[in-house]
Amino acid sequence: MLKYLKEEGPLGPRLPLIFCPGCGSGQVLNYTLHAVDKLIEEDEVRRENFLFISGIGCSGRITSHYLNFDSAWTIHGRALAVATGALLANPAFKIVVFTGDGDTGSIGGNHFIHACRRNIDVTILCLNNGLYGMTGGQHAPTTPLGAITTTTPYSNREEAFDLCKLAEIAGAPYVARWTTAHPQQVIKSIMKGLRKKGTALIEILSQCPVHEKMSPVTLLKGFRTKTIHVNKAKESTVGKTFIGEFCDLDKREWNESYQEIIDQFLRTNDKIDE
Amino acid sequence: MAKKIGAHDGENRTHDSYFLKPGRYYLQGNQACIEGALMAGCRVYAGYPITPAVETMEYASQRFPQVGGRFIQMEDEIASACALIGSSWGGVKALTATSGPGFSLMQETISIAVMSETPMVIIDIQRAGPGQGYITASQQDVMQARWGHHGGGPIIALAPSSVQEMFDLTIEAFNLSEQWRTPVLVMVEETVGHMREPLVIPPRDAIEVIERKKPQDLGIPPQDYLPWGHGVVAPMANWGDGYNVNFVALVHLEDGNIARYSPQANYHCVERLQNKIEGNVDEISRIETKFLEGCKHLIICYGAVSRTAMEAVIEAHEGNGLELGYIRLVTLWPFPEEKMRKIVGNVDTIFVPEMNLGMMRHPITEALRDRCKKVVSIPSFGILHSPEYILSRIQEETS
Amino acid sequence: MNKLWIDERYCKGCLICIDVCPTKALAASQEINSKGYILPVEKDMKRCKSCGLCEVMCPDFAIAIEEVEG
Amino acid sequence: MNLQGSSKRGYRVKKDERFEIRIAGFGGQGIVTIGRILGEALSIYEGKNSVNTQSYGPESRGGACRSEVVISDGEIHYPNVRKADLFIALSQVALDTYIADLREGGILLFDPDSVKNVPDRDKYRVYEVPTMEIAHDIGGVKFQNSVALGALCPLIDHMIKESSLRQAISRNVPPKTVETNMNAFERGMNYGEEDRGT
Repeated sequence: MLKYLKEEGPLGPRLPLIFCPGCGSGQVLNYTLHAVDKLIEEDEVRRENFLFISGIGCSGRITSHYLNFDSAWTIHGRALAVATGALLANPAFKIVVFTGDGDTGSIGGNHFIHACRRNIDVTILCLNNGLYGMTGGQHAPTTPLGAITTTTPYSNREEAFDLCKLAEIAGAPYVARWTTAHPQQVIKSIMKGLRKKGTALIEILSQCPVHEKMSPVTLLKGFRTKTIHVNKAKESTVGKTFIGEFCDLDKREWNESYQEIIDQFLRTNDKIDE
Repeated sequence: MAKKIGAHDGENRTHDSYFLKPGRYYLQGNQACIEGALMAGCRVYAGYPITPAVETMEYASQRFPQVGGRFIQMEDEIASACALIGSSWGGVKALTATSGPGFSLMQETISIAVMSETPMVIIDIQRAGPGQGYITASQQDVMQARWGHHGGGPIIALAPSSVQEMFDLTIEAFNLSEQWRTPVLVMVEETVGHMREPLVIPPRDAIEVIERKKPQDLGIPPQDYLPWGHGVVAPMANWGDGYNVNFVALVHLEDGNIARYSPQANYHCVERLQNKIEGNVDEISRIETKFLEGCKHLIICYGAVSRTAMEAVIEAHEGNGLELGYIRLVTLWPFPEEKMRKIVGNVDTIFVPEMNLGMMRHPITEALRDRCKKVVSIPSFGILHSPEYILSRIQEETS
Repeated sequence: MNKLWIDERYCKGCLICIDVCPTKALAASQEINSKGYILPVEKDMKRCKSCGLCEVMCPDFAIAIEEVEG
Repeated sequence: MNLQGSSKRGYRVKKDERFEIRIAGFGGQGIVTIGRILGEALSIYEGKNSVNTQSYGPESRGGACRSEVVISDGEIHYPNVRKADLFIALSQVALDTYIADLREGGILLFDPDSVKNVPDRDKYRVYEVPTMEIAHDIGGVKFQNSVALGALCPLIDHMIKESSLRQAISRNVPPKTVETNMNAFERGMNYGEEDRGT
């Protein structure tokens, strides 16, 4: 997938990625490029149609200067607002938004639920590491109850969001959750999101070895043991996080619907202008 | 670690036992301002993580509950500033700290706080901008501090230049905000925010702490109470005091009535706010001066740059005896124009070193244009000036 | 027998590739490189089935398997 | 500010003596912790005035990272290093970047495993201590800072007692790791007891 990365820039190398050793962000970029590579091959999507937009935080850094694609590294929590604008300019864009649990669940919460409600054509990859990595391990709206972080030294007393339920209720037609330890499922979901017209939320549990103070390998093993596929979730599933596809509907995408308004001015026989 | 610093020493655990004992400590600027806030009676911190201000939050999350206060990490900076309005009107002194991008998000709320005369303190640990910029130091928000909030209402802004001043000026910020019923901004550079230096903590009872005047203390019963009346600085009834306070930020008359709008009411309302702060600039503002008497040239600076300026001034005097005067603005806003004009004689050149492209040089030039041949700005980008850089610019301009 | 290729400029020694390799064809090296990282090395490349999981799951695009016949 | 020197205006001004230390390497080596512990040890246990500043990129691992301590008996105005008296380099990039700021005859301490070449090393008093290797030996790179502090201790014992450093270390590391950090400190201090380098 190095062909999709700018190894060298005019002023020198752009790699290695800025992420800490074993960070999930690099893996999600890897999986995304695998999905995009397949779409270019199988669906003959032109490269110029892809647009990668990210907010601020470790996940935000994915678009900062590595990609051989159009991209935007925007403001903390506002990537979806920028994506909405891009779709108004060109509804054909295939947009992937890289965001984090703080970027989307905290400062970007309002833009997140409105994007889902409007059903704009965007594939949201929300890397959920349950904390703020870039600024040093503060708690996030997804931090589990009781967790100790640099801003909850005496244990976190706030319940965590379930971003997938939030997206579903807000109206997103495609909602799925995987982890960085499920590469093939993540790649398939990203392809599905990009093929489907409308808002696709793919929450990806992603490890932060530095602030969780555990090795990447241990954390990835944890993702396998502490999750259970929603379809298999019959026996005791207490304490396990559900993964899988939570909803997969067909809903008219915002631009599809708005296009009718635009097109009505082309139909001559209707008496719109009186 | 803070837990060790704040730990009480043996006697029964009361919230007061967690205050730092008088003595010499070694804290980071971002931590010293939190100790200052607690000493000033602040008991609510609402903030959002942003480099380079995040240490204030982490330290606040450890220290506030120890002394019976509350810390919360809000969903963003707008929410944090709004929480300060709620806490302040709820009767508790409130604090947040942020950096450039967050400071921009808070401007609407600061404007509401100016109009509603809400005491609160916002610390801006400035980083290089504009935009995402970088996480190193700058002084690029000092004009936004004055003109960033819509409507042009006045504001108080202080500029600490050491860890000790991060402690002292945060206390002063709370006192000014309570005394003049206004938001007070503490404009810091990342340099001072992240710097560690010895900090002397005085005995608590030796620290002057000002509380807002309350109608109850002045014998004004609810039925006679004018939320924005009774004097230049109106006594402030809080929610829960039984005064049925209707907080508004619309143009209002002293009784808070927003129904009888008129241009005169608007003018009166804004003019009163302006006079409250700008009209008392000499009492509110503070500057520090050295080597002024008979100086040929003059450096005017503020914040972290004053550390470099003082090093350069000493070297200048030690070396070739260049007569270089030194003024440090401890208060940026309200700008102490009259005070400056009283103490500055006629000089050849005024140098204004700033970690931006030249911002405070404008009010300085306006105030002292007729006292010098020229005002020379010495800019820097995302890094503290070195003494060599300032001295070389001075040699160029004056040789 | 396939050959392991590691780009020492990009690899940060997270060793995820060793863990996810289904046939345990890789192992951690004994020395620390100048950046203080421990890199993956070949353990038994006869086991390598060219599944590509190490390549897909590498956070730093620093690993590849060169398929060699025989 | 003690006004001792003299100038035409009769302001008798003399600058206060400064001793400047710079520590540099990459994120994750405990560079900032070394600076903080040194500053605290000097200011709290030795009663000196010391300013500790730091500068690093957004990366919490891997990026360039620098920490400085300026020490004086009098006031410290300019907080950063102007001409370092002592420079600890824990990576080649760090050494290349900052070697020019080390004054001639200054002390240079570096880790030979990561710093391979030192241009005109005879201009400085050079000490080589494999801090990364010792740290790995003891329990991991996060103990590298205590190894470095140990290696540093005999070089500045005219300013700071070993006990002050030990106290500052124990106060600034997670309680569970104090013992290992002390072990790392000793290993650094006693490294190559026989040949302390040129």
